Amino acid sequence: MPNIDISLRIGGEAGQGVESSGAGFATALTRGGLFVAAVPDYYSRIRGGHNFFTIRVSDEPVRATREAVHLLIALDGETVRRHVDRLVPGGVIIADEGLAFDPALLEGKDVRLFSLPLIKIAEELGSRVMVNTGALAAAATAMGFDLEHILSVIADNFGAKGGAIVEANRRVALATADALRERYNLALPWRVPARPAPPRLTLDANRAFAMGAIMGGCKFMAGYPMTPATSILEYMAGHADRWGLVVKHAEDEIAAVNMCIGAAHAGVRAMTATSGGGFDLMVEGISLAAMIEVPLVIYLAQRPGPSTGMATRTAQSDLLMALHAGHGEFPRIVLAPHTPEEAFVCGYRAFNLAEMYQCLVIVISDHYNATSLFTCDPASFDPARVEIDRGKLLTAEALEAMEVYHRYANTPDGISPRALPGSSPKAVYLSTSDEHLENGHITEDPQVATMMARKRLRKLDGARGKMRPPFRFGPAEAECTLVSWGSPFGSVYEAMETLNAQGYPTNMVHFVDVWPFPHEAAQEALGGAKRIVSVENNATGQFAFMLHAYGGIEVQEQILKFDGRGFTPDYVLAHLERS
Amino acid sequence: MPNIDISLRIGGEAGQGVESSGAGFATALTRGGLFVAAVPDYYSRIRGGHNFFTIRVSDEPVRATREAVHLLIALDGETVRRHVDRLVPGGVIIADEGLAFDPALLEGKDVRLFSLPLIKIAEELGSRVMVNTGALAAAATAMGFDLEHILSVIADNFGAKGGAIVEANRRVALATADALRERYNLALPWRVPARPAPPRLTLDANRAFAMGAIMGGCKFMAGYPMTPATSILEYMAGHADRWGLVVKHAEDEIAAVNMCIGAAHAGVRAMTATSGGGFDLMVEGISLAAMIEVPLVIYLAQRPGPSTGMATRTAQSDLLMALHAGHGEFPRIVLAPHTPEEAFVCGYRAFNLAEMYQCLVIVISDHYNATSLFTCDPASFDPARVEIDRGKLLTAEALEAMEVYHRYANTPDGISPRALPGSSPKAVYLSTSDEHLENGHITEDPQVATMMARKRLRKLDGARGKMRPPFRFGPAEAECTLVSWGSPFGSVYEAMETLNAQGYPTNMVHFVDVWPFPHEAAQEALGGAKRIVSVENNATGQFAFMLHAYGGIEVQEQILKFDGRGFTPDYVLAHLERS
Amino acid sequence: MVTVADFTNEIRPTWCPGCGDYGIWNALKRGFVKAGLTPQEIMMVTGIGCGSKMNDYMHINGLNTLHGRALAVATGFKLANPAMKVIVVHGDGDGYGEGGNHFLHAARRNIGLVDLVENNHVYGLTKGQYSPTSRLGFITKTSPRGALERPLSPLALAISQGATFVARGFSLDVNGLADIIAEAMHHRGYALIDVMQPCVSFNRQMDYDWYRERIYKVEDEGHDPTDREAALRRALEFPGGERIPTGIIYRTEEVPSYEEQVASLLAGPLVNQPLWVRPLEEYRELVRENV
Amino acid sequence: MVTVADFTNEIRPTWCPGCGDYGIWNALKRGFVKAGLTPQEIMMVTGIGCGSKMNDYMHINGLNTLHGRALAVATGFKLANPAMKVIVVHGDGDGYGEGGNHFLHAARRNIGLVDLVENNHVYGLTKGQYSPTSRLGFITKTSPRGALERPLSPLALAISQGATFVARGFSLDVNGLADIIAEAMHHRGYALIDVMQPCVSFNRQMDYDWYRERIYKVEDEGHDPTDREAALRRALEFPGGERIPTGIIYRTEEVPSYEEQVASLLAGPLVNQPLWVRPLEEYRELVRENV
Ligand SMILES: Cc1ncc(C[n+]2csc(CCOP(=O)(O)OP(=O)(O)O)c2C)c(N)n1
Ligand SMILES: Cc1ncc(C[n+]2csc(CCOP(=O)(O)OP(=O)(O)O)c2C)c(N)n1
Ligand code: SF4
Ligand code: SF4
Ligand SMILES: [Mg+2]
Ligand SMILES: [Mg+2]
Repeated sequence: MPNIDISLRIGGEAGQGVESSGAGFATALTRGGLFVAAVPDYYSRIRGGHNFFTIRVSDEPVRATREAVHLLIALDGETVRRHVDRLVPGGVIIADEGLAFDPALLEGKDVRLFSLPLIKIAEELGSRVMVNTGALAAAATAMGFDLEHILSVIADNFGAKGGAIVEANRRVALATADALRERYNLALPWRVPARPAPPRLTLDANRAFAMGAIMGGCKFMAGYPMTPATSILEYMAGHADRWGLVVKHAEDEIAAVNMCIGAAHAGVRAMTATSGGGFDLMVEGISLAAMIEVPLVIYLAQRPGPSTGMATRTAQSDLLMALHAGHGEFPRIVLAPHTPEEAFVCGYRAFNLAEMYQCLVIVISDHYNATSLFTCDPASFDPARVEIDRGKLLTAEALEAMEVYHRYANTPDGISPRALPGSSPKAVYLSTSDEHLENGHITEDPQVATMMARKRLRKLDGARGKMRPPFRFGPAEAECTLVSWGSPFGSVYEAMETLNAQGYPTNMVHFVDVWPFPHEAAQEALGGAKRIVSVENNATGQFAFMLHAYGGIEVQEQILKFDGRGFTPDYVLAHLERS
Repeated sequence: MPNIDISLRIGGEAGQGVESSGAGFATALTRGGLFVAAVPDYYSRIRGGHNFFTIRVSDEPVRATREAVHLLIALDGETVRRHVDRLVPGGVIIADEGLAFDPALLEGKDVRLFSLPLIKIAEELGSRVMVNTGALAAAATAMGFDLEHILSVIADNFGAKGGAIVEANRRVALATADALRERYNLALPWRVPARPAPPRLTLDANRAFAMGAIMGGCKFMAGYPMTPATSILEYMAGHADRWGLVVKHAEDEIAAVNMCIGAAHAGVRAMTATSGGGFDLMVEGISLAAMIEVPLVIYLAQRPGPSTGMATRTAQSDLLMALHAGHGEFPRIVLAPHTPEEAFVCGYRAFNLAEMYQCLVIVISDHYNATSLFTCDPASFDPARVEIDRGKLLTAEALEAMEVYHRYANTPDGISPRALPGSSPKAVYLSTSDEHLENGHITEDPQVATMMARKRLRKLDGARGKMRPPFRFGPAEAECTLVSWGSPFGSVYEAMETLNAQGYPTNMVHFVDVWPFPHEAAQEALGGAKRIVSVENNATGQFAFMLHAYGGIEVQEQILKFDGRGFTPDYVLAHLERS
Repeated sequence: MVTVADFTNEIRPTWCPGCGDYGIWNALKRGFVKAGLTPQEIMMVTGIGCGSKMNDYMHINGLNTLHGRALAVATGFKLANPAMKVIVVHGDGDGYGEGGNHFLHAARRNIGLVDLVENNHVYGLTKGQYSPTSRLGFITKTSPRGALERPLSPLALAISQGATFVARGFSLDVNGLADIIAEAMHHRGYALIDVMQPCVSFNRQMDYDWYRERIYKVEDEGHDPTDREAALRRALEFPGGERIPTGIIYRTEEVPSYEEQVASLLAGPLVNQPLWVRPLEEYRELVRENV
Repeated sequence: MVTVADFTNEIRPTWCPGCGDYGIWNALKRGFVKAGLTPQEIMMVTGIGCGSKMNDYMHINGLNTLHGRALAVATGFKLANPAMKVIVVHGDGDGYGEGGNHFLHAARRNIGLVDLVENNHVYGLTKGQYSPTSRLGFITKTSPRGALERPLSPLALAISQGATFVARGFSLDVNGLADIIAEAMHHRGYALIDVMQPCVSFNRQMDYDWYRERIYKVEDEGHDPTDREAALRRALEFPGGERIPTGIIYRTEEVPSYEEQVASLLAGPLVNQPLWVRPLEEYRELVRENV
């Protein structure tokens, strides 16, 4: 059990800087030697609405946020109204002294209000926009957390040129902290003192994936902005010059995926990132990539559909689509990272698999993964850990040693050695979306067509061998086995821990490599389970269906959530019947 | 057993008119009171290659062609080379006397060559292009079939204005027939005399579907040419003015599907037709249609993939794609017609189901269906048989009677009454691809989102009730049960008949309504089967997978064919092990 | 008499304070009133983006569709129900980027609808990436070294492809824009209105002053909107040059709209025609054709 | 010395006898020879259609892609390997219909590739439907009452959007076309070559004589291809008028190509750069950024 386990929430309208303040505070806490899990909740709009950001902080690693909140920073009255009931007994609200809200909301509740001249201080010592700095400083002070870390984050955000702004923020922070100490007795039970610790990262899975992709030698990205995948395109664009990437914001997603196909065909590691609607538009390209056997990586960040759905919310509702997108029959690989660490691994592993099997690799993620921040150990992201395998990419010598070169040679494993166009007079060949001969030229011969279809599909056998078994946690023998994939991991894991602590023996089987479905490993992990409960962020239980259809495993109960919001351990616990 | 069962094949290069001659002959035979099954086989190119057209003719209805051929019309030497081994003992080749081919091909074979001055006669009495008329006339004469029917088809093709051309064709036909009678003894055992009969149709499933769509009140089609769906767009365009249709050849498939969505939203029955690659591009539109709940019909004519694949060949490889296309979770209906008669029914039934459930209906067909001709009874296509059900489309009175109108009202069956935009001041509403309130306006409320997802998915329950059970044929008790869907029907049916005739009790379960999967009916039809063998035109056994995954039915063996060519009864029989 | 209030609903826009979309919002309502149209008579089709939320904030028939596809949906709607006035409202990313192909073909098709593009030269809703109309060198998160592509020239494109009504508005000139909208709503065929719309959050370079310094009205310079060559010259002034022409740049009512030429629509809107346009007996023709 | 034989393979084209694609086939080979390029140095990206089978019939690096998407694939290829000369060859349906958006944006992007469009004003491979460049009134199976949309004007579109090399060829003038191709292959940036290509099977109205009567060479009339206004006027002559200008209509070598401006390509083609462009230790920066 951790010594510290405190949850903090900051809420306000879109445009009030809820997310950036929250992210800044999460980073500051990490710098202060603590561990955070931080989950934003925001509207698909530029202004208005009600956004909030929840930070859970602990002295041990945490992988999910909780429903109950200890400290609430209310940038508007709506925040009080919406979240007051989430406060633990003795919970604290920090707000500007002028904040208008219905006082009845607090009546009869064991809640304290720290009312401060946030706006006044910000305006007097800095500027109005620094009100959030003051609020964070107040929260930090209330928890006994060192202000320096918050100020260091602000300083980093403004960089070298922002000296005056940084100074003003400092004045606002210190003055607000003083005001708080002056007005209120801070004998709160929730102390989060900063502690010395090695440097740690504050990271979301999108960024971790992109980092892994760069270290994995990805050299080309084409994309089109779409929440929640946009941050990958922006990260890659921002890192292009220093890391030798070409990053193209294309005219549409169709162009994006086809540009990637062109670049991959030329011989560089190429990827795109999108969400459901953009992915739909890429489907024809997927089928092309399959036919000409280029390695292609697509990062699919799910959000609730159908159609535009809820653009800034989370879901896991596109799994079966990812499995079946594209006409015709061909192999693909689907990986579902559940943590920033795993997303980083996917970043390079996806390219290895794509090049080894000359096929599409879909990394299926979601809005929760894309935007939630976790404190991570830098060692997990060390470039020295990155392994590269380019599969059957021919060296110049190997190509020269061949009598003739056939790009689509029929081989026992279905993988044809790949020579790059332009690399040699011998490697002048055609690749076509039509069915083709081993030399690449068009054919409609029935025997060749059958042979080629088999050749392509055979690659799946090899790929299946590379799929890792599901991760298993908890006691070997258990009353209940929780099954999950992708982002609900942290919540399910913690629910499992709680259940065991409560004396209900529970274990957990979590899938990251989902296709080709590792059916033997799934059978081994789940074959003997007494009661299987699946947890998914969708309405139809898509992974439970896969377990049934591809693994012969029947799930007894399903905990499904499809309101656009991610899981918490509390939600899992509340919905699990304890027989 | 039929008294007549004769197969005829005409072969030549692309550009030699193989297909139009074959189709004309098939129509002529039908007009002569016979029944045909006629299957073309041609390349995706304008010139060259080897095309052929097989016509099976009988005095009883036939639903498949056979491998063995009695008469071969060789428009080029390649035809002799490729098909001579398909000839039955005593089989006949009709060719121009100048045709160059290796005489060794005929050596030691029980084959007769009718060598005729086809080109000479055509050039002398008409023009070079009429050589096919001569060849058909020769074939007809050899089989004792009345030339008038062939000439009537030619006359119809040229219409009123083609008098001189028709006359020239007549001269060529008669002279060629005379030459044949003069040179050869025509005591062939295969006589196909014309007989009086009520008028019958010569029809492919594309045309039958389009006919059904027009009779079903389809008023709008937008599409983009793509084999093998193009003939639907062309048929609808050609029939637009007389039948009150608006038909738009759009700039691309994305435009096409979205135009249909716009038209359907306005309140007319709208559809598009495409093949795999075009369908891929429509996927985002599918998801939009689901969210705003417009009735939409897509005719998906499959061909082998991935990608361009083999554009003029057949396959059944897009079933699982059709089931899962589009991000997010929403209901859809998938129907797989197996005959022109059923395609006609799909033509109007698809629109009924689409409007009843305000959802997408995919009619999944294929190149075999799209291009094969069968003799059909006109009664099956009688407009009086057509039933129309527009579902919960509000009348003006019903709308007036409502206090307020909410387009997306939450109802027990998930279907919200539909008022058309512009029809009343009361029916001024928003439809949005974003998640929405019952009144249509945007929301991100978690409770509403959950409610709306449930509402939409609930429609599937009602739709499932409308799915017809599979068709069952053959004895109730059998050693073997053949399972199929879509176009292989005729071949499987005939294989079953043969097996029974050979003393191996076999029955057949054939699915047309494939989604929502009618699992109870499937269980009932297949639950007690001793040995289930599935027959599909794909490499991975997609329908067998559906039986397993959705029906709990395990197929013991699969007969899979994925060389781009359709089935024949012979193929099924050759690949079925008779234990 | 129809008034602006008829187009008003209770939903408050979520645009940033100062966003140019507010001006367009007002101009649309006033333009409809000037055109004498009721909410029931209009269908407003939008895409996805900040400005595409327009129909959520109005009392009007609305179809909020896909990013880039509004023109296609609107075309289908118009062909099914040409009795209604159809207006498409969407952003520059939507209309000229993702939806470029539909724009190009709608223009030459002369389909009867108004295509209003809220051209803020940036992607607003996805928080500030460069768009097809962004100026060379515009620095955003997807163009950290500045945009490298020449900005798309929508008016020149439309005129060169045969569009029959091509105009530019400015969101701050609400009445001027309303006038253009009122004219466009009664135009015969496709009408493009490219609207200069400041985005105060993600395109700070092109702020109100930036626009004010450059914008002028072509009518003030004696421009003749029926002169296609002159129109093309005006169209090519921006992007590229330092002056931004606004007003009706090109217009002809001589060209029939697409829907006018469709035979089946002579009998009225499809949606008003019976499912069977002929007596049952005649449908047997369809069967007989196959004998 | 490279010769036409170097580009020849043993596959016989499946085009109709008399098809204009034969002339383009020959012009391509001759053009490459004139440009001094070997098969190894060129990547020919095609779409889907009759003319898109071009690279099946040549000894050359080929990518036969999707209907409408050749430009996008080619752009990705070029950015990954700018050392190679990239030429896109596709039909008018492919390039201007399905692929219209990529055309539009490639033109303003000035991406360094040649875009040769076999413009037969019809869909050949799918057997004769009208295309975006078909003339008004053209009767086909999808336009039984004649095409209702004004034909797309590719040259005007390209010039109006900032293209830097815009030309028109005629498939019968093999040498003239070869010259244009040779020039285009060394152009800095995007080069459009719209080729008048008779389709003898599905566009019988626009037969060889029809073209011969209308086609002229702009160089014969003293046209200055560096004059953009004059170029735009020439471009607008067809479709629309009765004269078809051919030759290089517009050209400038002053504008940098897209790929020239991409920082990461200064170190050479991506495909020749190591997977890691810096020592391992430096990659730790990426990790430290997140502390
Ligand atoms: C197919 C698809 N791709 C991407 C997106 C994400 N997206 C939403 S709005 C938008 C850009 C908006 O820019 P613009 O059209 O200029 O409108 P603005 O927000 O500037 O008004 C994008 C890329 C989407 N919804 N759908
Ligand atoms: C996405 C998609 N839509 C449609 C098709 C079918 N198709 C193949 S070629 C073609 C048109 C060819 O016309 P064009 O591009 O002008 O080339 P041409 O045959 O005239 O040379 C079409 C529509 C396809 N292959 N893919
Ligand atoms: S981001 Fe720009 S376009 Fe969007 S609402 Fe704000 S100011 Fe308007
Ligand atoms: S159909 Fe037309 S474009 Fe195609 S090969 Fe024949 S002549 Fe050429
Ligand atoms: Mg914009
Ligand atoms: Mg063409």
